[in-house]
Amino acid sequence: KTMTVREALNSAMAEEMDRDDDVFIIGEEVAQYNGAYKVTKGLLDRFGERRVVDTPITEYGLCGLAVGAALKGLKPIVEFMSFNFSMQAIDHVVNSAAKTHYMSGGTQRCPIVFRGPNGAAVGVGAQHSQDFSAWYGSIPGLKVLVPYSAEDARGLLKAAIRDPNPVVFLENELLYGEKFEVSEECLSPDFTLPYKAKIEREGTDISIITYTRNVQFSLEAAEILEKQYGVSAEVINLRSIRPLDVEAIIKTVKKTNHLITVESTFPQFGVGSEIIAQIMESEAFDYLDAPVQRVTGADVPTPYAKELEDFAFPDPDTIVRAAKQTLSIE
Amino acid sequence: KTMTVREALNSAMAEEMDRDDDVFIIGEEVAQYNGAYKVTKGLLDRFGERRVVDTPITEYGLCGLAVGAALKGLKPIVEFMSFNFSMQAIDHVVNSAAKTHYMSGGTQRCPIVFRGPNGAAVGVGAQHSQDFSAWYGSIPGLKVLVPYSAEDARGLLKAAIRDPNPVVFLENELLYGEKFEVSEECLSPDFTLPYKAKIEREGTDISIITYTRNVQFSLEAAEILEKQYGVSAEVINLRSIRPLDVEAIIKTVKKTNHLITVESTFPQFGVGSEIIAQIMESEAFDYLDAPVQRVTGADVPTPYAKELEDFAFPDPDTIVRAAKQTLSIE
Amino acid sequence: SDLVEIELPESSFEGYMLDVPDLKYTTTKGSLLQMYKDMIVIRRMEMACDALYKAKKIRGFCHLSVGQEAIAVGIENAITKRDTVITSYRCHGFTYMRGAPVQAVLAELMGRRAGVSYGKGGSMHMYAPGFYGGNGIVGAQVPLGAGLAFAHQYRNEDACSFTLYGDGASNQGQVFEAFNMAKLWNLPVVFCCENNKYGMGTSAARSSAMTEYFKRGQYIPGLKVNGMDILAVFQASKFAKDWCVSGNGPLVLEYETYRYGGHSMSDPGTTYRTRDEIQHMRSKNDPIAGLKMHLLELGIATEEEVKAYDKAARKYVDEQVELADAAPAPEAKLSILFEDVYVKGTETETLRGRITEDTWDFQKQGFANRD
Amino acid sequence: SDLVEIELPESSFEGYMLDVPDLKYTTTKGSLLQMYKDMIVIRRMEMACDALYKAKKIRGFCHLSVGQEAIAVGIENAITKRDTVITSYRCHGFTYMRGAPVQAVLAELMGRRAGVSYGKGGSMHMYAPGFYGGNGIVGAQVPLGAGLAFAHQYRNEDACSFTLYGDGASNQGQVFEAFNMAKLWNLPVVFCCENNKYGMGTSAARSSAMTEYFKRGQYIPGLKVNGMDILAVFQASKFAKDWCVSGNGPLVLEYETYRYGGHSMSDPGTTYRTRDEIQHMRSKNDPIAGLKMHLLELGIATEEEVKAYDKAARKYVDEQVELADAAPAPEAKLSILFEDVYVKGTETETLRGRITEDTWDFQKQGFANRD
Ligand SMILES: Cc1ncc(C[n+]2csc(CCOP(=O)(O)OP(=O)(O)O)c2C)c(N)n1
Ligand SMILES: Cc1ncc(C[n+]2csc(CCOP(=O)(O)OP(=O)(O)O)c2C)c(N)n1
Ligand SMILES: [Mg+2]
Ligand SMILES: [Mg+2]
Repeated sequence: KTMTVREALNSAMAEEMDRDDDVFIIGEEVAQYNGAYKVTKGLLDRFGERRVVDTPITEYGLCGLAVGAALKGLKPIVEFMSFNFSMQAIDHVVNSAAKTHYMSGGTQRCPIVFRGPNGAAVGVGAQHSQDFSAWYGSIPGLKVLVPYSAEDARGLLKAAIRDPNPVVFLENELLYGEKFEVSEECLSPDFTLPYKAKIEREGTDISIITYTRNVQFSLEAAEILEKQYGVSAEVINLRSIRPLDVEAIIKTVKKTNHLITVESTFPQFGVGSEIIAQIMESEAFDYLDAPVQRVTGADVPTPYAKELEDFAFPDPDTIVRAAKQTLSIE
Repeated sequence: KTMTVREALNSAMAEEMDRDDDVFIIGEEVAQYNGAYKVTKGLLDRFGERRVVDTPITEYGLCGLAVGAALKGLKPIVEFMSFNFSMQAIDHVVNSAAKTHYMSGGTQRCPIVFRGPNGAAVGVGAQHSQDFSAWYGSIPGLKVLVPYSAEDARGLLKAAIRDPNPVVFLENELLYGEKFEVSEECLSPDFTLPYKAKIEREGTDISIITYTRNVQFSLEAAEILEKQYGVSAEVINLRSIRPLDVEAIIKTVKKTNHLITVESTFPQFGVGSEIIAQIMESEAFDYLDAPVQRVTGADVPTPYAKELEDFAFPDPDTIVRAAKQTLSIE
Repeated sequence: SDLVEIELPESSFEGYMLDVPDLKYTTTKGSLLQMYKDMIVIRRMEMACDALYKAKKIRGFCHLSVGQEAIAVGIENAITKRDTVITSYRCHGFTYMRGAPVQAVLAELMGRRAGVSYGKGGSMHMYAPGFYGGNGIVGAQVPLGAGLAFAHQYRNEDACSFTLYGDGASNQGQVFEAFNMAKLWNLPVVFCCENNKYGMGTSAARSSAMTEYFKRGQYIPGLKVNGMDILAVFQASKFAKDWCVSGNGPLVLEYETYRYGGHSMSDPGTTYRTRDEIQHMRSKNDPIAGLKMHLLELGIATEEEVKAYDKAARKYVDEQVELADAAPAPEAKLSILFEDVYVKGTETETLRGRITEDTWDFQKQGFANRD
Repeated sequence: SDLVEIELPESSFEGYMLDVPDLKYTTTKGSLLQMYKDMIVIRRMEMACDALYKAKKIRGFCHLSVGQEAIAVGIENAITKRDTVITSYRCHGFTYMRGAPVQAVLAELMGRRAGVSYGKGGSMHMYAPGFYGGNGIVGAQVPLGAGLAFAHQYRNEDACSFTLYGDGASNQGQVFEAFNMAKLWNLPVVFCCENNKYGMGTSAARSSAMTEYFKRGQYIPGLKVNGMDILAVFQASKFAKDWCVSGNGPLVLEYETYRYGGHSMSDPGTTYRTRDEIQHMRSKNDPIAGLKMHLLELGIATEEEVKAYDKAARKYVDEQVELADAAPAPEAKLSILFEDVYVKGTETETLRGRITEDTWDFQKQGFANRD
C-alpha cells in the first residue's frame, strides 16, 4: 500500500484525536480552509470546532495560548503555517514550553506538539525558507523530530502526540505530496516509532547522514555513486535531531570509515557541525579514514531567482561531489 | 590606565554619538534609569531625549521600530535589557534586519547594533540565562561580536556602530564591573578593532579557544595547568563569532596540536561544534594530536540552586579536566 | 451572627461597558479575619525575603509584593481551587495563597531541595496546584492564562482563569493577541492588570499611551478596582469570576495598587519617584491597615487581638524561615542536575554535561562514558 | 480650466475621534486622468503576473492586488517622494507607484537580474526609493513603518510614513506595540489597514473581535474610507498626510476594499466566500469603473478616449512583459550568490557554499579553497 506524507500526517492526527479527547489542533487556516497545505483536511468535519481551532494570524498569542492549555493538561497540536513564523512565537516554545518542567522541579508538564513545514519550498524567498533544526535542536526540554517518509510521518507524529514533553516536529512542504510504500504494521492505529535513525540504504564505502527531503537527494546521490563510481553508499535517515542517535552515527562510521552529512540549514552551528563534534568525542573518530565533509545550505539568505536558489540547498550532484572528495575520487 | 567594561561600552557609545548625529540609543530603561545595568549612564543627560530613548516593555515593537529607522538611514543602538528578551523580537533581527540587504539585491541597508547582556548571570534561573551566540552566529547577514575585555568592548562596539551591516553585540553582565588595563591607543576616539581573534596568552602545549567571560576562566585554567602540570596553554579570545576567525584557529592548532573549546551555550549545535567542524575541513585537522574536547554549558535549562547551577557552566576546574584529558594527563 | 454587611465607597470601582458590582455585600467575619491573617503572613514573608536577600541567602532576582498583598489575598478568597491563576515573577504571595507553605516558598528562594520547585526555579518560577507560575518573561503569562481558560472551556468546567500582569506588561503585543482570541472565543479569563504605577523605573504615563488599563481590552468590558482595599478587591474578583463562569467571556480588571519597595532587590526604588509619594501610599492607603480598621469598626477584633495576630504571623513566619533555612540544598550531584529536563521515564537516553565525560545516561543512572 | 470640483458621497468616510475630511474638494483633471492611467497599468500588470504565473515564469508565492488598485494609486497621488511607504507581500502596485518601472517589477517576479531586487527578492520583496518593501512576515512591517516615522521625526522632516497592513495582520501584537509607541511619541505615521475582508480564507469576523479597524488604535483617531473609490482614498490620504505633518501624531486609516482573486496564486479564492459576493464587488464597486464614470461625467475624457487609454495601458504592459521576459536571469555564478549578504567592501572574509570547496573569498573574488 502507498500513502503520501500528507495522508500519513493527517491520519496520525485523526487517530490520536480518536484515541484521546485531550488532543486538539490549533493554528491558522487549519479548520475551514483544511490547512494552508491541506494537512488537516477533513479534520474539522470529523471532529468539529471544539477540537480543530482556526486562529487569527497571531503566532505569539496562539502559541502561548496552546502552551497554557497544555500546562493544564490538554495536548495541543500547534500547526505553524510555516516554521518561519515560529520565530514570532519562539519565546513560548523555548521559555514557556521547553523550560517549565525543569523550572518547576518536575511538577508541571507541558505535553504539546509544534508542527508544520520547515525550511525552504520553491521560490519563496529569504523570509520563508529558513531551516530551524539546529536552533530547536539545541534546546534542552524539547524533542525535535524530522520525518522523511510516510512511515516516519505517521510513526513519529503519533509518538510525539503521546509524548508528555514538548515536541517540535519539522515537516517539509515539498514532501507532503510524495508517495511512499507503507507496511501493514505502519497502518495500525498503535503504530509509533522510536526517535532513532533508520538505515535507508545499506552500503559499505561511505555513509551519508541526513534527514527529511535530503534523504531523497542522498538516495539519488547513492545511486549515482554506485552506477558511475562503483561506490557503495550507506544512507542514514536521522528521523530525530534531539535526541540525536549518536549510536547509529558511530556504527555507520565504523562500518564505512567515511562520512558526509547533508542538511539544508545554514552551514554554521548546524546539524553537520554537531555530528562532527559527536564523532570527535567518540570512538568513531579513530575509524575515520578521511575528514568528514558537510553538505549544507549555502551561507546566504535564500535568493529568489532559480539560477541562484539552485546553489542554496543540497542536491544530488553536490552530495556526489562531497562524497568523491571524501573518498579521494577524481 | 584601567577601565571597566561598563565604562568602555559607555564611552564607545558616547563617542560615536558625538561623531555621528544618526547614532541613537533605544531600549527599556536606557535613559532616565541610566540602563538596567547602568551601561548607558549619563547619556540622557548628555545627549537628551531625542537620542536616548526609553521605550515601554515592548521588545517586538521597539526592535521593529529601530530596524525601520535603520532602513531609513539612522544608526540605532538597540539595548536589550537581556538577550533573553531578544527572543521576543528575533524575527526582526533575522527577517527584517539580517535578510533585507540581500532580499533587496543590495539596494537597502540596515545599519543597526543590537546589544545587551547575553547568557547567564548569577542565580537568575532558566529563562534569564540563555546564551545566543550560536543562534545568531548561524544567520547570514548578521555579524556577531563577543567582547571580553574593556579594550574589546570599546574597539568592537565602535566598529559595530560604524558597520553598515546589522551587528549583534553580546555582552556579559558579570563582566560589566571588571577592570582591565587599557592602552593609550584604545582611548583614542578613533580606536576600533577588526573582528579578529586575539591571543590572550601564548602557549605551546594546548590551545583553549573561548570568548567573553570564559576567557577569564580559561586564563585561570591556564595558570593552573602551568603551575600544577607544567603545561603551557595558549588562550584565544575569539572576539567575533561571525565572522569566525578560522585562520587564528588553524594557526593555534598547528602550533599546539591540542585544542579545547570553552563556551557557555547549550552543548549541541554550539560554537564548539562549529570550531571542530571547521578544523575537520581545514589542514589543521592533520595537526591534531588528540580529539578536540568541548567544554560547554550543560544540556539543561539553568537551575536556580547554586549547588546545581555550579554544574551548568564552565569553570576553571572543568577546563583543566578537559585539557588534561586532551593531553592524556592523569 | 457571623455575617457582616460591607458597604464600599463609590470610588471603589469604575466600570467600562458594564455595570459595576454592588457596593453593598454580605460576607462573614471569619472570612475577613482570614484575609487579614493571609495579608500579614505575606507581608512578613516578603520582609523575610528582604532580610534573607540582604544576608545573601537568596540570590539573583527577587521581586517583592509589599503593598500589593490585597490582590493575591482578595482574589484567592473570591475563587475556588478549580479556578486557575497565573502571574509574573512577582509571585510569592500568589504561590502561598494557592496553597504552598511559607517554608516551601522561602526554601525555593534559598535554593533548597524543599522548595516548591525543588530549588530549580527560584524566585520567579514557583508553582502550586492551580497556580501556573511565576513567569519571568514580561507579558508571556497573558496568553498562557488565556490558554488555561481555553482548557476550562474545552473541558466544560465551571471555572475561570485569573491572569495577572503589570502596567508595564500591558504594552506587550501578546496581551492584545490574548485579548482578541479570548473575546472571539468567549473564553472565561479575567485579565487582571496590577497597576502599581511603575514598570521598573518607568511610570505608567511614560510606558502607556492610555493608562486606563481597564479599558484597554477595548471591546472587552473592564472594571477598575481600588486594589489597596481588599474589600473592593474581593468583591470585584467575585464579580469577575461570576461573570466568566456565567458565560460572559473575558473581562479586564485593573487593580490600582502600589509597590512600596523597589522593583527588585537591586533597585532602591527612589530614583524615579519621590519619597513623599511612597510615604503617602504607605500611610494613607495600606491594605493591611485598611482592613484592620474594618476589623475594629465591625467589631470583628479588638486592637489587642489584632496585635496578637500580627505577633502570631511574625512568629509563624520566623519559624518558617528557620525551617526553610534548615532544609538542605539539592545535593551537588549530576543525577539531580539532569532530573526534570524531561518527564521521568521519557528522557532522551543521555544528556551532556559540560564535558563529554559528564554525560548522563538515564538507563544506566550513571555516567555514559565512564565505567 | 483644468480644475474640477469633487463632491464625495456622505458614505465615503466614517470618523473616530476626529472630524472627517471635507467631502468637497478641488483637484485637477490631469490628476484624475493620471490616477486612472496608473490604476489600469497596475491592473494590467497584475493580470500579466497571473498569466506569467500560469505559464510557470513566476515561481513561489504571488499575491495580486486586483480590486485594490485605488489604494496604492490614491495614496501616492496624495503624498510626496519625501514621504515613506511600506506594506506587506501584496506590493506590486506600490512598488510601481513609488517609481519602479513595470518591467522591473515583472523582471523581479520572473527572477531576472533586471528586477527591482536583481532577482534576489521575488514577489514579496520589492523596494524603490521611499518604499521599504514588500515584507513577507504578516504584521512585521507595522513597527518598521513606525520606525520610518521615527526617522522622519528624528530628522525633523515635513514628511510621514504610510504603513499598510491587512485586516488579518491587524491582530498581530506588534501592531499594538507600534500603536502605543507612535502615540506616546507622537510619530508621523499613518497606519493604513487595507481591509479586504479576508486574511487568506479567514473572514474579518472570524479573525478579529472588533472589525472596525479604524477604531482599533483606541486612543489614536481613526478614519474609515471607501477604498473602492479613489476620490475618497485620495482625499483621505491627503488628510492623513496633513494631519501627521501638522504634528498631530499617528492616525489609523481603514480602507474598505476587496480582492477579486484568491489570496495567492494557489488559492482559488472561492471556498470561503460566494461567487455572488465577488461578482457583486466587481460589478458594483470596481475602482477603475468608478473613476471612469467620473471621467466621463466630469467631461475629462470621452468613452473613446478611455478606451484608448485602456488599450494603451494594455499595449504598454505587454511591451514591458516582453522586455522583462527578454531580460536575462542572474548568471548562475557563486560570485552573484554571495553578493549582497553584506554591504560591498564590508563583507566577512569568506562565505561558505554548500560544501567547503564552494567557499567564496571576497578579497580574492574567487573560491577560498581552490587554486
Ligand atoms: C520580555 C521582558 N522584557 C523585559 C524584562 C525585564 N523586566 C522584568 S520586570 C520588568 C518591569 C515590569 O513592570 P510591570 O509589568 O509593571 O510589573 P511590576 O514589576 O510592576 O509588577 C522588566 C522591564 C523581562 N523580564 N521580560
Ligand atoms: C507571521 C506570518 N504568519 C502567517 C503568514 C502566512 N500568511 C501570509 S498572508 C496571510 C494572510 C494575511 O491577511 P491580511 O493581513 O488580511 O492581508 P491580505 O492578504 O488580505 O492582503 C497569511 C496568514 C505569514 N506570511 N506571516
Ligand atoms: Mg508595574
Ligand atoms: Mg485581508
